This record gives sequence, C-alpha cells and structure tokens, in this order.
Amino acid sequence: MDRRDFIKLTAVTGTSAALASCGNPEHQLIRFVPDEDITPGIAEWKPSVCPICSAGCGVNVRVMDADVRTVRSGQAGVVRMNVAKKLEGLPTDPISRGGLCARGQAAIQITYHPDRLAQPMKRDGARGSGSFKPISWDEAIAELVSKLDALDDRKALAIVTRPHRGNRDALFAAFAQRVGAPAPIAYELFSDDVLRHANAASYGKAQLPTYDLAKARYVVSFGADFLGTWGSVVAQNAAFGDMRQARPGVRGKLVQVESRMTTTGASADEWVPVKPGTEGVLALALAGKHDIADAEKITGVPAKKIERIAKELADQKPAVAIVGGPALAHTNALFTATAVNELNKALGGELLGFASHNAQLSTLSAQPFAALADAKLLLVDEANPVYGAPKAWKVREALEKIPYIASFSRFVDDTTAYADLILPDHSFLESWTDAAPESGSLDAKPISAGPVMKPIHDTRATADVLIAVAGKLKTPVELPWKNGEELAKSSQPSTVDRRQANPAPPSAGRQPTEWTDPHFDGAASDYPMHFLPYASPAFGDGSTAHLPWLQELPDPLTSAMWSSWIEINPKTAEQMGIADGDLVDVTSSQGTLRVPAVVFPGIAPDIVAMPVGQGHEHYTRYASKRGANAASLLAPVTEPETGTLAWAATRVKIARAGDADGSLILFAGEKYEKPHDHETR
Amino acid sequence: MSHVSHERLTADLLRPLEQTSWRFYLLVAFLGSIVAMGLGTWMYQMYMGFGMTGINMPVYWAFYITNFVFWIGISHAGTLISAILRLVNAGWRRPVTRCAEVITAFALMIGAMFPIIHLGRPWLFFWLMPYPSQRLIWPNFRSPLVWDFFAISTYLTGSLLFLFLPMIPDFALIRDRATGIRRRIYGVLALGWRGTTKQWHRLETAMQIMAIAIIPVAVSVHTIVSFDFSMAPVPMWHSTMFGPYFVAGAIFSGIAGLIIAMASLRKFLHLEAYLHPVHFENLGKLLLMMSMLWAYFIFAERLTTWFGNDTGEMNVFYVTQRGSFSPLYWTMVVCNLVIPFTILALRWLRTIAGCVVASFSVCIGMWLERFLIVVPSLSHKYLTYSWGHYRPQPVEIMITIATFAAMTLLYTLFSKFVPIISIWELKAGDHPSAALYPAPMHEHKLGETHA
Amino acid sequence: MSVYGLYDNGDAAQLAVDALRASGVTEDAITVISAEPMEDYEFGNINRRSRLWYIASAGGAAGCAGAAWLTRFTEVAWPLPTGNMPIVAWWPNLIVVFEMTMLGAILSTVAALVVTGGLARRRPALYDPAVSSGKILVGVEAPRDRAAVERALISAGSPVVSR
Amino acid sequence: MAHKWGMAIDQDRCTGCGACVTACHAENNIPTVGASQAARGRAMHWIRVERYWEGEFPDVKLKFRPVMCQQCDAAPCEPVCPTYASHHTAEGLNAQVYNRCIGTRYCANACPYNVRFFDFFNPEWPRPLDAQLNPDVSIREVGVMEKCTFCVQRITAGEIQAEAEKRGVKDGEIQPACAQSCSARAIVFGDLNDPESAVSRLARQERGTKLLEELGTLPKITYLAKQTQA
Repeated sequence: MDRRDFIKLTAVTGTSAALASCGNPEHQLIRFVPDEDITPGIAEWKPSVCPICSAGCGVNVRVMDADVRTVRSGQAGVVRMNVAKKLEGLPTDPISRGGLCARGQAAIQITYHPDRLAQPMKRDGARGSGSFKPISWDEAIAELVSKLDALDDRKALAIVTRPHRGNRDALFAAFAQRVGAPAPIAYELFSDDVLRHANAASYGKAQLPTYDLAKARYVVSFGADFLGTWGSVVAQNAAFGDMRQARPGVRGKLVQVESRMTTTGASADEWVPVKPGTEGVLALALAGKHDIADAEKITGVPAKKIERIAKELADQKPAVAIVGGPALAHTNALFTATAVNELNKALGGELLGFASHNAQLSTLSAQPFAALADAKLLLVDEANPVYGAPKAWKVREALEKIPYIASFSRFVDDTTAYADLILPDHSFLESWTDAAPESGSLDAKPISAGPVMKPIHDTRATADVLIAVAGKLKTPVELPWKNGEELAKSSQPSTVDRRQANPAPPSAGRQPTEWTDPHFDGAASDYPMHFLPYASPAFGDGSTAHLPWLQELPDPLTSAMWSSWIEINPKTAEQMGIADGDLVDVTSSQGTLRVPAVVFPGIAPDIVAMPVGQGHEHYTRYASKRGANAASLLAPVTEPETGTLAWAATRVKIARAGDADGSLILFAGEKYEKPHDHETR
Repeated sequence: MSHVSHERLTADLLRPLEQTSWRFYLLVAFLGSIVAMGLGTWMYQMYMGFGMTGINMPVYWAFYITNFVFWIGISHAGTLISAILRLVNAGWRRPVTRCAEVITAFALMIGAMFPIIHLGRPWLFFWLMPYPSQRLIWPNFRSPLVWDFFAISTYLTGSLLFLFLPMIPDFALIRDRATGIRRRIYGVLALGWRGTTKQWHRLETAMQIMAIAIIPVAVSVHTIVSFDFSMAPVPMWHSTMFGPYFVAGAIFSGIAGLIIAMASLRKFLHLEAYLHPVHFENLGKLLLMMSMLWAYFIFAERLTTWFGNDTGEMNVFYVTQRGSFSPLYWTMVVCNLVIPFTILALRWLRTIAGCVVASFSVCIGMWLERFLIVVPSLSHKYLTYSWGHYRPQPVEIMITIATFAAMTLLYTLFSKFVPIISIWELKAGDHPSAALYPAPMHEHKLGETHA
Repeated sequence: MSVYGLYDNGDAAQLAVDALRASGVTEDAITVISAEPMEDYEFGNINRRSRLWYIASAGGAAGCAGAAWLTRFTEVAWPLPTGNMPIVAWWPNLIVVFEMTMLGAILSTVAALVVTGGLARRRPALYDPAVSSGKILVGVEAPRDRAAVERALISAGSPVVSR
Repeated sequence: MAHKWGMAIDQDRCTGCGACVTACHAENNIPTVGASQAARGRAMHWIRVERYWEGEFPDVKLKFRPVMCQQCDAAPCEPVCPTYASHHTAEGLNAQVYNRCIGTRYCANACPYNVRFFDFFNPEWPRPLDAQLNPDVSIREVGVMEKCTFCVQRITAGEIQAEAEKRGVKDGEIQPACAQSCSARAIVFGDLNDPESAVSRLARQERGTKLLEELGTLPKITYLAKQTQA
C-alpha cells in the first residue's frame, strides 16, 4: 500500500480527515529533521499580543507539536515542529483578563492561512491584477534598496501605515525621519481622533478614556458600540458583565443613544434612537446645559424621556457617559465629543480616567492622501486605503501613478495588489510583537512578547527588513534598534516626534459646546436616507475579512454569514416591497452599490446601515469579490477642525433592484421568538 | 366464475407464462434502465457524500423517509386485505388475494431499502441487526429504528411465506404441464406437491394460522413506523394517535395501490373474465370508507392542535395550514378526500376507470401526507432561531422515481413467471350442487354482493 | 406397488372412495389426489385433524421467550444508560418480544406444514400428472388385497392403473 | 463523589459578541463549510448565540441566548439511537461516539434544541490550516453526527491532572472553550454535585430557568434571565 492509499484510508476511517484534505503529490514530500525542542503531545502555554485591533489584549497561546508543510531552503517538505493551536486571553493581562473576542481568537488563522504569502513576491502582471511571482529575499531587499537610492529627493518617499500599533508606528516614523522622508500617513477608517482632540482640550490628554464600568450604576453611551466594535472591547465587556451582575443588589443600568441598534444597544436596558449627529445636544440637555424642549426638536427624543434619564443620572451615581462610533463621525463631531465631556464633568467623572500611555495623534488633514500625488516611491504597511478610503480621495489613481510601491503585507489585499514588490512579514506568532494599550484598564502598560513558534514560511519580520534596508543604503542609515526584538522591548513611542502632526488644540475663540448642525453630503431631496456604515463585529474595518472562522461567524444581530447587506427599517421595507435577501440599489453622490437587504427592526425609517468589511477586490480565496464595500459610497466629508473623516455624514437613496439571489446567507430562521403571536386562529 | 370452464381458466391464467410479446421486453428494458439509473444515483450519492441531498440542519429527514413510510404503507394492501378476506371467507377474494399479496412483498422490499439509503454511512447499515457489532455492543432495543428492523423483517418473512404457500399447488400444475428446464424449476418450487386431501387440509389450516398471525403483525408494522415519529418530542409528531392514524393511512394507500395493480393486470393480461367490475366496486367502497376514515383522523389531529393552541405545535400548524407548505397541504386534502369521495360516493362514477382515477389521486395525496408529516415539523421545531427550509435535490428525486419503476418492474416480472391469479383457489371457488356439501362450507359468492 | 383410478368429477371419486371402504380398505390407506381442495365431498374431509395449531402456539411461545431473553441479556451485557430509562426497559422490549412471538408462530407453522404435509420429499409417491388436468385420483398404496381394490375402483367407473 | 458537570448562562451578562462561537471552532476542530454549504443550512456551530427581536421601532428590544447541547439528564437524543452512539456517561454527559454513528440523524430530530450537526461531506482544512487542529479532539468523517461535548477533552485532562496531584478538581479549574473565552463571564461551568461551586450557586438563583423545561428533558444548563430596569 503506497502512501497515497494510506492517506485515503486514514481519511476514510476519519482518524485524519485533515490529511485527506491535501492534494495528490504526497509521495514527493520529504520529511525534515524535527525540531529538537518539541515534547510530543504535551501542550505549553506562551504569552503573546493580539494584533487585530489597537486594544492590545495580552493573549495566551497553546503550543503543541504538529506536522507542518513548509519550504526549507527551496525544498518543500514536512517538518514536525511546535505550532500555535489556540489563542486565549492572558488571565494576568489587565486588558483581556483571560477573555478574548471572536476576532482575536480567529487571529491564529492569519498564521495558517492557505493564501498567506510564503516568500517575497515581485509583480508579474498588470497593477491591481494581483499576479506575482516569487523571488528571493536577497533580490527583494536589493531591489528595494536600489529603488530608494534611485530617489533624487527622499521627500518623494511616502509611507502609508495604520495608527496605534505600538512600536510599529515608531519603527516607520523613525525610518521616515532618518531617511528624510515625510512622516508616515497613518490612516484608519473608523478613527477616534476627534475624541482624542476633544479630550486633549477637556482633560489635556489626547487619548481615549478608560471607563470604570464595573463600579457604574448608570451608563449613557452616545453611539459608542463599546461592547462590540469600539474601544477596548474585551476589557469593556468584562467590566460590563460585572456592572450588571457582580454586585449583590446593585445592577448598573445602560442607556444606549444611537440611530441604529448595535450589539451594545441590544444589551442596553434602554435604547434611545436619535437623529444622526444630534447626540451632543442630548448630552448637553442631560447635563442641564441645553433647553430640553429644544433638544426634543433637534434630537427627536421625547422631552419626558430626556427629563427622566437626566433625573436617573442625577440619582444613580456613580454614572458615566461614553461617546464614540457614528456619533463622532459627523461634521459636528468635535462639538458632540466636547458636549459629552461636559456631561461627564457634570456627573462628577470619577469613573473616567486615562491609562498611562504616550499620547499620539496621527497625521490628519482633509486630504490625508494628497501627499501621494507627487510620491515616487511608496511603502505600505498593514494599511489598505484602496479599500478603506473614500473614492473621492483617489487613492487608487494615485497608486497607479506612483512609479514603485513596496508592501509588507502577508496577503495580497486591495492595496498590495498595486505593489511592485511584497516583502511579507511574519505572523505575530512567529515574531516579536508589542502593544501600547491606550485604554481599557488604568493599569495597562505597554507589553511585548517573543515569538511563540518558528516561522512556517520564508517570511521576515518587517522591523528586521527595514533595519537591513536602511543599513544597505548608499549612505547607510542607523535605526534606533538592532532588530525586531529590541524594537518590541523598547517602550519609546515618545521618541517619535509627532508634534508637527498635531493640529492646534481647538481655538479658544469659538465655544466648542455651541450646538452646530451636522452637515451631510447629498441633498435630502435627492438622497432621502442617511447612510450609516458601521464596523462589522467580525471584520472590523475589513482587515479580518480573510479569516474563514469570521466569515462563517453569524452576525450577532442579523445572523448573516459570508455576506454583506443593507439594513432597512421594516416599515420602509414594506413600503418599497423589500423582503430579506431582495437586492437593493444604494446610491450616494459617489456611486451605487447593489446589495441584499436585511429587514432590521432596530433602525429608524429614514436610515439605512451597512457593515464595512466585505467587498474586497483582492483578499484571499475567502474574501475576494465577496459582497460590496460600504466605504466606496462614502463622500469625502470631514470634521473641519481635526480633519477626521465624517463617515456617517453621507446621504443615499435606495431602490429595489430585484428578488433575492441567494447572496444573503442567514443562519437564523426567524427574527422573533413567537412569530405567530399576532395571528388569529 | 362458474361461467368459465376449468380448462379455459387454466389456459387463460397460464398464457402470460407461456407466450411473450415484444411489448414485455420493451417494458422491462425501459423500467430496468430507470431502476439502474436509480441505483447509479445512490452510488453517486455515497461516493460524493450525503450532502448531495437537500437534507440540512434542521431538516434531517425528508424525501427518503417519506418514501419509506409511503412504500411501507402501500405494502399494507396485500397481505392485510387478503388475510382479512380469507378469514371472513369472502368468495370474491379468490381472484384478488395473490395480486394483492405480491404488492406487499415488493413494496416492503422497496420500502425497507430507504432506511439504508438515507443513512449517513450506509456501508455500516448491518449494525442495526441484532448481533454484537462494534466493540461487541448489541443494538439499542429502546430505539424505534431497531423496532423497525424486527417489525419489517417479521412482516416481510410472513408476507413472503403467506404469498408462497398458496402458490405451491399452482407450481405443481405448471410443473405437470411444462417440459424441460421449466419443468425442473417449477418442480423444485412445487416442493413435490401432489394434492392429497391431507396436503390440502394442512395447507388451508396453515393459511388460516398465517392469516391470523399476519394481521396483528401488519398492524404493528405501521404502528412502529409511526413510532419513529411519535417517540420524538417534535411538535405534531409526539402524538398518541399516530399509530392508528398511520395504519389507516397505510391501508388507504394500499387499497389504492391494489386497485391500480388489478386494473392494469385486467387490461394488459386480458383477465376481464376473472377481475370483474364488481371487484373494483367492492374495493372502491373500501377505498371510500378509508378516505372518510383518513378525513376523520386528520380532522381529529388538526382540531386537537388548534384547540390546544400549544405554541410549538401551532408553529407547525400555521406553516402547513397557511404558510409555505399550504399549497401542498391543500393538494393533499383534495387528493385524499375531495376527489376519491366524489368519485366513489356516486355509483355511476364508481366504474373501473373511476376507481383507478381515485386511486392515483389517493397515492399522490398519501405521499404528500407523509411528506407533510416529516418536513414541516422538522423545519419548525421549538427554537424559532433554528428554523430551516428544505429543497429536494436531483439525487433524491431520481431515486424516488426509480422506486416506482422498480415496483412496476418487479410486478411485471412476477406476473410473467407466476400465475397472478391463484388457479386452484379460483377452481375451488365454484361448487357443484349446493345440496352436496355441508352448511359451514357456504361462502359469500361473487355477484351476491348486490343481487 | 400401488393401484389407483382417475375420475372425472367429485361424485365419481366419492363412489370410488365409498367402494374402497366397502371392500375393507382402512381410511388412512386411501389416497385421494385432486387439483383443488374437495371439502364439498365427504371424502374431502378424510383426516382433517392436525396438530398445526398447537405447533404454531408452541413456536410463538418459543419466539416470545427467546425475545425476552435476548433483549434483557443484551441490555445487561453492556449496560449503557440512555434518556434516563432503566437499563432493562420492558416497554420498548415488549415490541421486540411481540414481533419475535409472531415470527416464531409463522415459521413453526410453515415448518410443520412442510413436514406433516409430506412436502419437499425425495421418494417417488403415488401421483399422476393427469390430476393437473382436472382428474381426481383415488388409489391405495401397496394394497393387501389388490383384486378387491381394483374391483372397487372399477365399480366406480374407471380403468385401473397400477405401478 | 462522581461529578455532574453543568453550566449557567447569564443572559444579563451576555452581549452576543460571538467569542464563544469562534472559541468552540478553534477548540473542537469544527470545519467551516463555506458559503455555498452555509447557504444550504449546513453551517456548523456547536454553540450559537440566538437573537430574538421584540417590539417595533422605536421601542425595540433584543435578546441574546447562547444555545449549545443542554446535556440533558433525560435526553431525547439518546434512546432513539440504534447503535448507542449517543448515550449517557457516568458523569451525566451526552456522549456522542463518532465511530459508532451510522448517521440515521434520528438523534438530531429528537433533539428539541436543534444543537446536533451532521457531516454532509468530509471536512477540509486547506493547508496549512490543518496545523491548527486540536490533537485532543477527533475529526469527524462524512455521515456522522456531532455536537457540543462540554469540551470533554478538557474535562478529562483536568480530572487526570487532579488525580495525578492526588486532589479533587478545583471549582473553575476546568473550563470549556466557550466559558473560558467569554469576557463578560456570562458562561460559568462547574460541578453541580458540589453545592458550593459557582455554577451550583448560580443555578439556585431565582432568575434561573431551563430551556424548554416543559419538555422534561432535565437540561444541565441553567439560563439566568435578563433583568430589565426602568
């Protein structure tokens, strides 16, 4: 019986269907000498840091030996090595406290993703086609060095990154600084910089606050989905659980103010829908700083309700107000944030604090990617602006013009598809990693952790690559660290000079607590609906859409899997004859998307909401060309003073485009527990 | 029957065995190919994986189980009816019994295949049998599926013997008339039957005992099939009336099947002289009665559910009565009650043709009934979040079609090699002068049904 | 060596049987073979008595006992609790017991028929294919007084065959 | 004294985040079936977070309820299995023996909670995703039933560990993947035979109810009702 038959047999007997999944050429595989440090069958637990969001949860990695198919010195083969098996929260970590969110746990699939880049790649197709051919590291580094040396003006070197990733920010900032390039453009779609700016003004801390929910008796949240997708979710969930049931006889109450029900709204005791962009007025009214009758006019919340909540707030101390998410994605976001800060001051604010953390504000302007226009060389790291930036910012067009683009991405995503060279990074489990938690716990400290397993592919830590590249330049440049390990261990984001990036604190001239109308793109007459994109609980801003576990994770509120959809109020849907799964054309000033509809009871009749995360041009076999990209509808409206994108300020019109085509995949059979209660026998 | 001489009778009934027309080969080839396709489809399903079907979470049973119940139901025509008719010694049974019992034998074989076809790992079906299989563990006698195994195997054994015993004297008859290899074969089948008075007595006593034994078995079989459902706490399944409900339904569809079979025999084998309109008349009345009985049962079921207003059951009630299953549901009502009732209640419509139309409608209706028992309940169990849908897939449809072809094929072949009407019983049916034989021998003569 | 006559109808056969009796042939020595049961005639009721009913009941009893033993034994052999039911669960077992009882009865009946009915035997017996074409055979196997038998058979109006 | 493993799920803590679902996939080698199969209702989630809407806009409420195998003491799934693939263990778990399962799917029909899942095809983990598979949990081939096991591999490991250290199992020492991952601590696991265990104390709360209690399945999971306060 040759090996192939054996595989088939074992597959049939079910002892290793895993092997069954592999293809034919088993017999060509050779077995490398196993690593000596393995103890077969015995699991070890090693600490690491979750890379998915900026919360920086400490994770506990279960490590065990397994056969891994890999390439060693050009030869494909199987090696027995210690590999990560499962991610759990690190019990001793002040942020995760042993828990971990779905995205964090799925992060392990980044390491083992079948479409992960196994070695450096060079483009061999048209830009954006996503077709590459493998090259060696020496060639790759040499090529990048030569391109850098070829630059006559280093100012033409642009770097696009993602903010709030601990020392990785420092790495690129330092690199840019030392080679004399402009500071990196750090872009994320769902940015909290407005709140940071407001806090800088209100508390002198340009940082997200930490809320001591466990002690709270009353919490009002303005738009912040702090149990789902906003802020330090794991820590906030833990605190919320304790607020609800950890204190005998005391149960904290949560009031959620928002226009579309989030998981946080779902868990709230009271859900208060408001007109988009008017949260600030409600906050002021609750703080007694705005006329309630007027507030009712503006927000659409009944005065009686406002009075009652204000009274409850006053009675049930300690209380705290939270603001974030869509509430701060309007043109009047700074006002809203400041207003909520005012409310918190009125409430005493003993539940609101700031973790010891080096405040950083990312570079911002109304046109963050304007600089790309005259860039000659571009480095991209973990950012995906082609996917996540409004069309009107013309990122795609800019990239097409840039002569040379190098990416450090592990996968071919929408932006990396434009790269000429890919220098794939290790997965976080294979390399030194760190995080500087900004909020979630007052005792949160910057943490770093070493690799928990050897690399399974021929990849390299981006830190080491950059250091090497800097060293190989015609006029070699020294970075502050010898290697990735030093970088991770160094707790020095402060070494980065970001001051020039910070816009001036809000001018003293204008009172930021004055009610200012939100401005929306698109006239109400042509575009009658508010368009509310939101961070998908599974994919966040789309950066985890390539992980199969998350694709198949039913959405908490719609139970949708492998889909993108638009949420419509039942009455509106009825008027337009739209049922679950029916196709709808959503049109903004920026274009039209065709997506299946979900009839969604928790949203106002004049609002439609759509999760961000699907609709990637390129993002592995699991996410490519799946669903539609909500960000592509966004108008380039920004908050005037901070320049952050007002991603909730776009208006759209919708039209029924056809019957269900099966692209909406729901796990749930029914929306209601007793669907026939209304029926007469 | 007395109008036909014994010679002509023998000749008529043996004609199909002695001469074969090209139509027969054509029919066999046609049906055979469909059956082959069905088997091929099953192999394909096993090779590709059970996912080829439309089964899903939570609708884990659908077409195959529907077919299972349907065919077991059809099987209730033959043996049960002929046993009853034998016990009451109804004279008009004589030409009917065998073609009825054959239906039982074949329908049972086909039906019994479905529990195997629907298995996730059919290659391990024999673990259902009572022997210490995997890790020396015997089957779980608490499981209705194991009851099924015992009930069906008992019923099949009984039915086959019940069918075979009265064939022995006819085999002997053929043996004596035939030559060469046929003589040898039928000789073996005849088990050396001579026809001594002793043998006749033993045979008839045996048939009496079998008849008495087979009736409760037949009832038990479909009751146990119904237990497959009623033992599970599934809305609209967990019901004490399922036993009688299923038995009644089985006899209902069984009679329909029998009428169709007899009509086609009468037509294609030219048995007009033996299968008289009055046979269909009588069976038609029986069918009418069962149709009303069925209506009574479904009404009882619906009313109890509706009045009881239990949430779980009402969910299923609504989806069948008004929801996505309602078209099928009302089709079922029309096929099982409206059509057969109108046709069979009116004497001038209760012709052979009328009975056949009614029977076809009943077969469709009863298949739907089983489908509507299995699927809506499963797709609408208690937790509404876990509700689901079911769409049959090609493999299931193909295999279902193939079973009907298989039934027809087996029946055709049988009537080719065995006289489909019991020759000796027919002969024994007509007696010389009434004066001769003792009173208890009086039997209900054909034609006296309404003189 | 047996002697028999072939008769066209039941009445003739009845005469033959009566004649044989008259000639002193005992009832069980007389063999009547017909293509159909002849209950209508007196001779058709010769030795009706049979123990089939008792045998069937015995078979049923055996099946019943066997099933009771099987179910209980297997459940105890590897006691696996399911659904909070007792290890030996008689309610469901009763179903198996019932089916096996019936199976026992049916099989024993058939067995008894084959044995007592003298079916599936090898040895050549008194028979004539003419029976299949409607004749009724009345005869005696190995008669003590052959002449008397022949006389009786002829008196009923049939040539005598002997082989 | 033998253990009786049970669970308490606090719907007042649960925020429906779905961490438990992913944790379960990671721990128990549950395959992802892909879009086309998911569309045909074959997605496998041993634990699911049920979501139920109540009321109409603007007075909308929503309820989350994590549902997995309730490990019933009078489990309808067990007696219907002809091969004892589904049976009750000494510690009161509903065991599912994959090797003995022939795929009648009867157990799944009998289960009122719809928490049993069927392998419609052989599972696939495109290389090198298979390197993540948990060696403590067997992989299920086509045609068998699978379901939540209360992470029996973790229970056994914990018991062996305790035995090796010549001590009893500590409360909270053994945690199924879902309970471990839940950051809101909505899921609590432990020994119901120990009246002082966290789970026993929670199960005694007056908020506690059993799912579909009226069916008499005696589930070992207690749901603590979501509280509301004006």
